[in-house]
Amino acid sequence: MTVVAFSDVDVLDILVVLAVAVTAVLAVVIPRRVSATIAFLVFGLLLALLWARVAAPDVAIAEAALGGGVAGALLVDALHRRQPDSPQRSRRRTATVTAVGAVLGAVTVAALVTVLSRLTAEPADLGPLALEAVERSGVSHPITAVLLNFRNLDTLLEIAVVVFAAVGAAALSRDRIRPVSDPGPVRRVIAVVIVPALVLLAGWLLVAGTSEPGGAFQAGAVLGAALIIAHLCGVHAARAEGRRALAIVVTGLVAFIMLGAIGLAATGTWLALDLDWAFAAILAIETLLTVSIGMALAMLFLAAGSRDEGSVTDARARAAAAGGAP
Amino acid sequence: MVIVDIVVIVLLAVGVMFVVAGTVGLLRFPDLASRLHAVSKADVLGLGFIATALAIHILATEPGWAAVGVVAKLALIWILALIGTAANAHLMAGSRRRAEAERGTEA
Amino acid sequence: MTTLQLFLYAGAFILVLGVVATMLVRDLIRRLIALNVASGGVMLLLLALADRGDGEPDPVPQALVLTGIVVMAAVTGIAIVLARRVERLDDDLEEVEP
Amino acid sequence: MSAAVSAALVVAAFVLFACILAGMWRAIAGPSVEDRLTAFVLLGAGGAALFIVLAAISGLPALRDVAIVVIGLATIVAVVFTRRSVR
Repeated sequence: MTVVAFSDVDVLDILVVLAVAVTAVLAVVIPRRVSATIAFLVFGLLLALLWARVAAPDVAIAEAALGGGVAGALLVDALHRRQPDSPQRSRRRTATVTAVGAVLGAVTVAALVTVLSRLTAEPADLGPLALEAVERSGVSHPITAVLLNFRNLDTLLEIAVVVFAAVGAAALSRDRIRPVSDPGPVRRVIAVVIVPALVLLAGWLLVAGTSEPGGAFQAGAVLGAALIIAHLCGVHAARAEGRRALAIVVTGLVAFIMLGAIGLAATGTWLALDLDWAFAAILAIETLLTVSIGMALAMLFLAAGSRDEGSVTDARARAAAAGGAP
Repeated sequence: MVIVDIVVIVLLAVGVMFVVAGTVGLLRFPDLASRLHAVSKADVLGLGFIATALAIHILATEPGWAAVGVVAKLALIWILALIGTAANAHLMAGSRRRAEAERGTEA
Repeated sequence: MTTLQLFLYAGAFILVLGVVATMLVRDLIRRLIALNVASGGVMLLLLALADRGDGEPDPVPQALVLTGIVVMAAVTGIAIVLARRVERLDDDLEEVEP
Repeated sequence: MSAAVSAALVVAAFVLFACILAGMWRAIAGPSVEDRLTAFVLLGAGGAALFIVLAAISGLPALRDVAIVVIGLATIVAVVFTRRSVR
């Protein structure tokens, strides 16, 4: 076995990869939920950094917007729940299971590394093909062209997943996070300054997506986070629940299916876009998707939000309220 | 040209120094309030210096409307950082104070 | 070792780490975090493969990863709702038969 | 870009990255949940600084958008975590 030599690797790349791997281990190994969640949030931020290093700024924006936004909010909100005691099992059995898992994992990593080391450094054929076809897609940013023209069936199904997740979560959960009635000065400032800035940012990402990194997913993620912040800062107009929100969420999916039907009528192929109106169609469907994704993510958060009767914090809060404390 | 470079490097160094100071405060200060005090001020000031350095740098190297757009983005980042970090510090400190008050009534 | 290999091996490690932890960890929220870590590993593999060669990165895997991130957020949301119901069910059971 | 400035940018990126990693210590050591979350939330400022420096180094202007997203969403963790203390 030869000595590993990093002759032509950027030092920053090595450091970022190491940091990502260490935070991944921490997020998985630490037994307390709070610490594991924080380690995972830092893992997300470092992943965004890593995506910047592998020339994927689109993914970096999406990671920052979802990992630090909606997904982070979901996990941080779950921190308020009482962590159930881990079932009492014999220490010996736990150690055995962990050891077997570690060995099997090591074998799998070795096998994967063996396969991956045979890969050539030559790019796959599909990439140049897609890059070449971008000028016939209606937009100039390759990733948007792939998402909303070449492979828009994937995107359609993805929207379906998001819509079903939002509807399913709303159906499964009986209670919702209630809007804040008296937000207080700090939250009012956030509602007045940060929320409009985030909505503006979502709009900018949406429009920028046709020619540079950005697009409906990033814009939708930012919009979803903005809706959550607005809801928790006393903006009643932005409630992502009830029939109105559901209608907005479903609109994106229905519009996408209709676009497919229009493509079938106009060009003879399901979901195909004609170059004459491709730009307008992509921008229109992206706008609807942004609103739909944002609303769906906010709905997910409101449904997943815990108002657990059994939680320690709530019990303490109720006791304090009963005692007349502020 | 050389003067611009020196200005950029000095601003960058000052900014990084403030961020380092904020991080040291986060690690070394004894309680939540003083840690919040250290980080919410020093880190944002450092970010401001770094953003100023990069703005001067881009205006000097690639003058034009694109550079003005970049400067506007950098300014937006700093304004968002000013408001967001201050709001965060308030929310966290308030949350801790209320938790302590409740613990006091329970005891 | 090249940058590509560094990223690929790290991606394989993070993927397997996440999958093994998803199977071994008992706490539902932590299991969800492990699943998210595994998805991070997959994304690193795909994006490292997309950035092979000297030219522009391959947009197809990048678009795949973008789709994956959004789907993963939706999965996380619905899994948290389910975890909450399961935990409440466990609590109720404990109350009935202590 | 002159050599001195680009070298300074690279050094700045390394130091900022070191600060982010050092801040993780507070996230792990705690002691209270607020301490841990504060460490993460305030990494937002350091992370945004790192992203704008990287944008200047690597010539990927989209990294400035990442910085705006990071700093714009930095409040959400605190807002969500403290939502119970508002009545």
